[in-house]
Amino acid sequence: METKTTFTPHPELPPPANTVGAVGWLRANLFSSPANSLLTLFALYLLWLLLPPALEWLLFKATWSGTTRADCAPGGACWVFIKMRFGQFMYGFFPEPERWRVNLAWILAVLGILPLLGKRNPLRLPAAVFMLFVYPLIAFVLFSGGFGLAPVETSQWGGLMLTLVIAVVGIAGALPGGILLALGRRSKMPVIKTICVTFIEFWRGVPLITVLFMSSVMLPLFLPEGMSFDKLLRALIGVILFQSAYMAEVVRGGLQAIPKGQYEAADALGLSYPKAMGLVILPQALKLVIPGIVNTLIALFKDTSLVIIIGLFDLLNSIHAATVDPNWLGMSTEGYVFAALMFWLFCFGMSQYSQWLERRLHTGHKR
Amino acid sequence: MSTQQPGSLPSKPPFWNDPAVRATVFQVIALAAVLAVGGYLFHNTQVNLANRGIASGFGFLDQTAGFGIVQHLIPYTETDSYGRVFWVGLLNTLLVAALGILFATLLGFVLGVARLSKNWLIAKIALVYIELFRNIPLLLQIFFWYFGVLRHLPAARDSVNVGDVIFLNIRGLYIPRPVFGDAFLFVVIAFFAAIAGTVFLARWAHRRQAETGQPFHTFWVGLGILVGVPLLTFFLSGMPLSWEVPKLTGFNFRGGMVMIPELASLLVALTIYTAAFIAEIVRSGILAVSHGQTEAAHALGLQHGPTLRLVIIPQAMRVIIPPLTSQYLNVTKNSTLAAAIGYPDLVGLFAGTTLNQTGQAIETISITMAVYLAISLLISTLMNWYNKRKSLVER
Amino acid sequence: MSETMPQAPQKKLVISDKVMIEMKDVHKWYGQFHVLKNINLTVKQGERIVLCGPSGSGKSTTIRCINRLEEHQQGQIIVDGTELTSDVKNIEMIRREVGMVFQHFNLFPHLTVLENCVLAPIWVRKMPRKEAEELGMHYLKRVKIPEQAKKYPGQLSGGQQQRVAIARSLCMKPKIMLFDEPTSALDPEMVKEVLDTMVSLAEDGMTMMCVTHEMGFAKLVSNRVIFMDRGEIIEQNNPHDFFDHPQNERTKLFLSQILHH
Amino acid sequence: MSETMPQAPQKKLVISDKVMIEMKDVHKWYGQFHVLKNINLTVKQGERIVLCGPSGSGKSTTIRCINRLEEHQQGQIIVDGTELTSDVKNIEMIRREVGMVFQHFNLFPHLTVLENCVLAPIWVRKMPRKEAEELGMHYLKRVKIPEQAKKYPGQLSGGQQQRVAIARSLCMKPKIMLFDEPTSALDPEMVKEVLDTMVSLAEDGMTMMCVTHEMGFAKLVSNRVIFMDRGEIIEQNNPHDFFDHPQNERTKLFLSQILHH
Amino acid sequence: GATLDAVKKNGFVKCGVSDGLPGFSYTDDKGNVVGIDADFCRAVAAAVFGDATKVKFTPLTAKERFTALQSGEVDVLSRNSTWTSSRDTALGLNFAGVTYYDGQGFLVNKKLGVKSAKELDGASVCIQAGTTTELNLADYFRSNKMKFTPITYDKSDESAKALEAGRCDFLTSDQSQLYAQRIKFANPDEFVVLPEVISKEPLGPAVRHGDDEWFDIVKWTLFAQLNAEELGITSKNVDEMVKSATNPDAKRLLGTEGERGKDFGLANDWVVKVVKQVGNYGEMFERNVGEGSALKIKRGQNALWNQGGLQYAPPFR
Ligand SMILES: Nc1ncnc2c1ncn2[C@@H]1O[C@H](COP(=O)(O)OP(=O)(O)OP(=O)(O)O)[C@@H](O)[C@H]1O
Ligand SMILES: Nc1ncnc2c1ncn2[C@@H]1O[C@H](COP(=O)(O)OP(=O)(O)OP(=O)(O)O)[C@@H](O)[C@H]1O
Ligand SMILES: [Mg+2]
Ligand SMILES: [Mg+2]
Repeated sequence: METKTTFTPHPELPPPANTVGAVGWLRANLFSSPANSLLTLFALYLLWLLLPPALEWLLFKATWSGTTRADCAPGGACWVFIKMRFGQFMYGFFPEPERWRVNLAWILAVLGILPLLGKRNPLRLPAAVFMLFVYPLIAFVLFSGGFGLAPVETSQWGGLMLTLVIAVVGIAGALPGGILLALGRRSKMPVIKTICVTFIEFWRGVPLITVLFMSSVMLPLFLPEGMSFDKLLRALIGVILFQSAYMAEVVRGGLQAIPKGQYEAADALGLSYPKAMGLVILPQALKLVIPGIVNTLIALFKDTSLVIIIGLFDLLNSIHAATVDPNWLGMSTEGYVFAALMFWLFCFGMSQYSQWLERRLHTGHKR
Repeated sequence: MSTQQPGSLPSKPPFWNDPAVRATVFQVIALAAVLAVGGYLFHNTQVNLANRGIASGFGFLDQTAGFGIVQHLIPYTETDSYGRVFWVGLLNTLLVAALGILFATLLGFVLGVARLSKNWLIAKIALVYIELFRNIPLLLQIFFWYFGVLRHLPAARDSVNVGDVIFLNIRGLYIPRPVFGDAFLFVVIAFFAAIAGTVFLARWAHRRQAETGQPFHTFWVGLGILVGVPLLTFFLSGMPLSWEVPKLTGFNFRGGMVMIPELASLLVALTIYTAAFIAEIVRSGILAVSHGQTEAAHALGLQHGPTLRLVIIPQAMRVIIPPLTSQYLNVTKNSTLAAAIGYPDLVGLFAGTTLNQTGQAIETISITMAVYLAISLLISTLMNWYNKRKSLVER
Repeated sequence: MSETMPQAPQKKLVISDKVMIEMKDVHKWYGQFHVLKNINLTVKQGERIVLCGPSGSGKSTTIRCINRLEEHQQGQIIVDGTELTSDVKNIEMIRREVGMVFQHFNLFPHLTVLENCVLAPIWVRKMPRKEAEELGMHYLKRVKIPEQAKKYPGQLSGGQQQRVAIARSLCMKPKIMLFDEPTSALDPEMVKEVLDTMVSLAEDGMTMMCVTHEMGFAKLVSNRVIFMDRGEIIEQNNPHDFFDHPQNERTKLFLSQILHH
Repeated sequence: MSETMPQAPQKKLVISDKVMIEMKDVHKWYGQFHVLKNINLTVKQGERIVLCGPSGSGKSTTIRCINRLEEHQQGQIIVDGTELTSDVKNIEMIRREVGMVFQHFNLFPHLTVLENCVLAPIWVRKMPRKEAEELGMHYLKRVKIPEQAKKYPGQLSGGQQQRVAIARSLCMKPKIMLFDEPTSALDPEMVKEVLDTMVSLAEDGMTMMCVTHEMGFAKLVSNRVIFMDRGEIIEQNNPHDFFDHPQNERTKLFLSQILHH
Repeated sequence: GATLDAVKKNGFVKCGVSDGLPGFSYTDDKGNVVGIDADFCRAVAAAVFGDATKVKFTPLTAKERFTALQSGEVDVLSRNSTWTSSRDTALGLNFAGVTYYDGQGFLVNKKLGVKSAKELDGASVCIQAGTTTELNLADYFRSNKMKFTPITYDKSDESAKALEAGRCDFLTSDQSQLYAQRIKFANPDEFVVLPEVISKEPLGPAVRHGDDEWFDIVKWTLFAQLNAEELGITSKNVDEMVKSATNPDAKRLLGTEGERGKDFGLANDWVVKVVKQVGNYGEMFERNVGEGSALKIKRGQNALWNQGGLQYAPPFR
């Protein structure tokens, strides 16, 4: 006897009330066990200890308007200090009437970079050419003068502008060096390889401070008499040498990720070594390591603060110097909080970008 | 190889097209270029030094330094030599690096685990901590702690006083210093004996477990021995230990031990900053162990503790250790920021003050760089060795 | 290697009356999603149950509830007389009695094959190492790979790894074995060696619950096939009737897909 | 898509007397391992050779030696009258004449299909871009995927990718084409479209050397089948005699495995 | 010599100054470098180019200063540096004179109730790293059998702030600096400079070895300013003096008689340019550190020799 039953699924029931909704969420995420509940309470207590006074100082009791120290109420931050010194923190001693040049340079940079972020944008190529070859010249002229613009000494550069200049020039200079070093390190020629490995390991093994010391104190002794560079240029040389070693390791990671078949296919097509590298391997490898490059940039951006050691007035040093101004005594906390905020915005922004890129490359890159 | 009688070898190409020849030539040129640049710089340096009448050489290391140092782990007075200054600086650097590594590791592991906590609040707090502190330059953090926080501590006379033995003020944290009597030697001996005993006990417990399966609470018993035996000896030998309590005499606290604010802020900043990075390393290390491992261990009846200890941590550690080491290297290198707040580390004392007093830029900076390089190379050699050993196990 | 693979079913089933697993009105939700609906199931000692059903129907969830890798929210699950509650002692006790083999083996890659096997006996059963190793070797022989004892899992083929996983579970001398698609991650050549091992286990009278789509295996060794869909048990029957005279439309559809495949 | 696949062999072989590839007493070692032993082989213009043999027998190594992706240590390899030495000029010259298609396609993922095709003509043959693109489109039509020219390799199926790889090689107008298991990484459905392309190439009189286990292909287009084992050429013959009357024991064994498979 | 050629080729004097010491060299909030050390560099520029603005300042930390000069990064170092024998010899420098006679002193908080440096046993001291000050202090305390704890900073600003915050009990530095730092305090009156002067600190500009012509120019720029003060020539009356001076010393100095400028390879009226644009020594002093400035330092030892001070310039002839 064959009885045929048809299948009618049970209705979906809602879960027991205490496992979903706000209560369920609380139970699962905050109070899942006695130990967890204790931890939650402890964390809440900590927050209660920290947050209200911090917010009070930062926002509620802070003074926002005024022009002198006398305008500031006690018990809160005195943001007037930042407001009054803002120009110096951004541009250092860059002459005030010329500051539009700095702004223009940054605007151009943003305009130039935007098309590079999109995927397969028709403007990508021209934008890249512009950023690589034209922009540096324009920016250099805007910053230092010439072609009818009043000259501005590099010793007058400072603040955030100097920080950005060091970071951007540092990374731009380190990239070609890093690529060469990475290729050298993977070379089959023992001498080349040894030279590159020694170079890389040397710079990676010493602290940046000593490198800056060296470039500021020793470099002049290495050069023939009478030849001397600007202090900023010397710092940049130090930074570039140092970063190119780190960059080399990043690029090497990319080169290693390219499958052997790509090298072989390029060989089989008769491409010579430089062509195979330039047309086939590097474009792929560099694309893979963009997140790594951004991370290096973040590290460099933070490290620019070390130029304080050799007396350049970057963002941090400008603020540090302003905190000893007799007219604004006792503003160091405000100053450092502001500096922290600026650095944090840049670094966090870049790290989010690099993480986003990493995710995109992961999903978008089929192999 | 068997007696395969060789046919002819492939013909030799003309030498200018022979890649081997080309490679050799290229390498010779590269080497020559490197040597030439090096030689050129060396020559310039020689000429410059001669022209400017700067004395060179390492003779200055024997000269009297003549300046004081606020913190020295080995005895030092102004009449000691620059050579001694070097050692004082190196030890100060190693001190701050070692303490920084210790604290950053502890805090970093806690944060890394907290980041993965099932407790939403804890996980989010850890996340905010990590994203906040790793995106702010270390130097800024050092300044913040030194100039922004520790500068607001009370003056020496108004110290925060804990039971008249511990004092905190702008000059530092003063704690009592143990003064050991002669009989304290027995306590030390007893302590080492206790260590030996514990090791022995652990071996025995291990063997016993292997034989009978009975686990033994080695940890608690061992701890008991380690603490109890020296303590007992201490009382029996008539408590040969006294404390030198810091006391405010004249301008400063005298006696006791002090942690100067320069060290404290450097340490706090290094710890907080590095811990953020270590937390991320720990997190990714733990995440790298697949959830299946935990499930399998649970399914075998292993409880939470043994699962962590026997299954998860050994696997996570392999992922964690290499990047952790490079963080340790970073701590060592970052400790050079001490120079910015006047903590007397190697860079401050040697590449700073000594350089300035003697003018021996090349010598002092080279020595300093060589020291850091040596530390780095030492650690990375150890690391490679460790990795090799571990990867053997893999496959 | 396949001498043990019986050419014809030799179901020397010795099913006692002792109830090993009992699920009563079990419900489970993942968030809002009702994944197990009113599951009722009794497994006696010596039974070998095959669970089948379309993907996502809740088979894995069902057997994972039995050793509490997943928590159920309603109803009772009683294993070997002990009810599964959130009491850690109970969970521990039950997990000792229940072995589980996963689709992806989940061997511990940092331990050798033998170490994998002796880990739980030593730390959970507090067995002397010597004895545990003998036991481990015994079960490795049982799954026919004693010569691999000193190797690491990464050095073995998939089939060998899965057999190690079985041996590892057996070392705890479980009363019940759960298998969650033990062969689906394996290359075809290796499926057979694992199935052979399971068949030989079945012959020894082990109580087994197995999620699998290997219908040959189901016919050969199981005494009951359970079909699940959308979190419900739709049909259960002995394999003969189940495959030849399915009662439910849903089952028929499923079988037609599986068998033509 | 398969109109060009001739149902019956149409071997319009036009084999001239010109020797395109000559290998004389070639030996090669990987470290201590003697991978090619005394290989002697002459390929005339217009020949299509199929190389077969068990895994690890040195087939890939042999054809990789011909365009110097591997270096041989003893003996001579003469391609189109030029001896392969370590002379970089010679290597460059020979690589221009010899196209190679790999098992895993090895297309450049960062370039479009057309860019893949024109890369070498532009940079190696110094062809104007315009002309190169025309050539590229010509060969893409030849392999029947002109409409994919603007896509990236990652967007194509395996069979299409392999055909792009063939077109890319053809764009250098090679006198000889080498294929290293061109179909073994493909899903079965895609094998045919690649084989079709190769058949049509063969009909145009291209000199070809192909490592493959596709016996159908061997029978259909090759004029000689070479069997290798353990680094030696064991037997070579026309496909008819090779498959139907193998002379050597090892060949017989190999064929029995292959054909029953 | 090479340095002079390079200076002429560049078109400006590269001058190393302090990174922030009011009265000596200090970057004000508009970015101008002001102070007596900076003015001296302007005087050198006026001497060489006839234009006091042809100077490029490089702020240097104490650590960097000598290497900066040695390496040619600056042509003249005018950065409150003490003239010592070892600096003159082993460091390869030539001090060109003394712009400021100074001595090391102590600055303490009044609250400590200390009246004399002899009472400072056991105190902690804030001090700038790598200075002669650091060495003098050690010598002084050792010879008086006293102990101290040094807290060293790279920048004088930082050591001053540390004193203000109470990190140390006293600050030691050249007295001029003590005054300069004190005015930067929130409550300058809470701090006093102790009477002891424990060292001679002749501060002056330095050039590197190897170019005697350049050395001469720098040296005599200072002497010219001193001679001008001695002769009563000021920036205000210098034009008149050129026309009307009768004193032969003054005429020689101003180049209206003789060809003294040629000896230096400079224009004959170079001193006129210096005095006109920068002033004589006395003006320079008053403007930057003297009673007319915020520092309010008395001339004291820095008065001319014929007024009871130490400033004495060789004759211009
Ligand atoms: N942790 C989880 N959170 C939310 N949903 C889950 C979770 N695990 C499983 N599910 C869902 O529960 C349903 C049943 O899953 P289960 O793994 O039991 O199915 P299955 O019958 O074993 O299927 P398969 O044959 O694919 O393994 C699926 O729809 C699945 O998506
Ligand atoms: N780079 C290498 N170094 C050392 N041994 C190698 C290398 N490449 C190949 N071999 C070895 O040389 C032998 C021949 O390899 P080859 O790839 O030519 O074989 P094949 O006949 O193409 O085999 P398959 O059908 O598996 O591709 C194999 O034993 C292989 O392990
Ligand atoms: Mg499942
Ligand atoms: Mg092959």
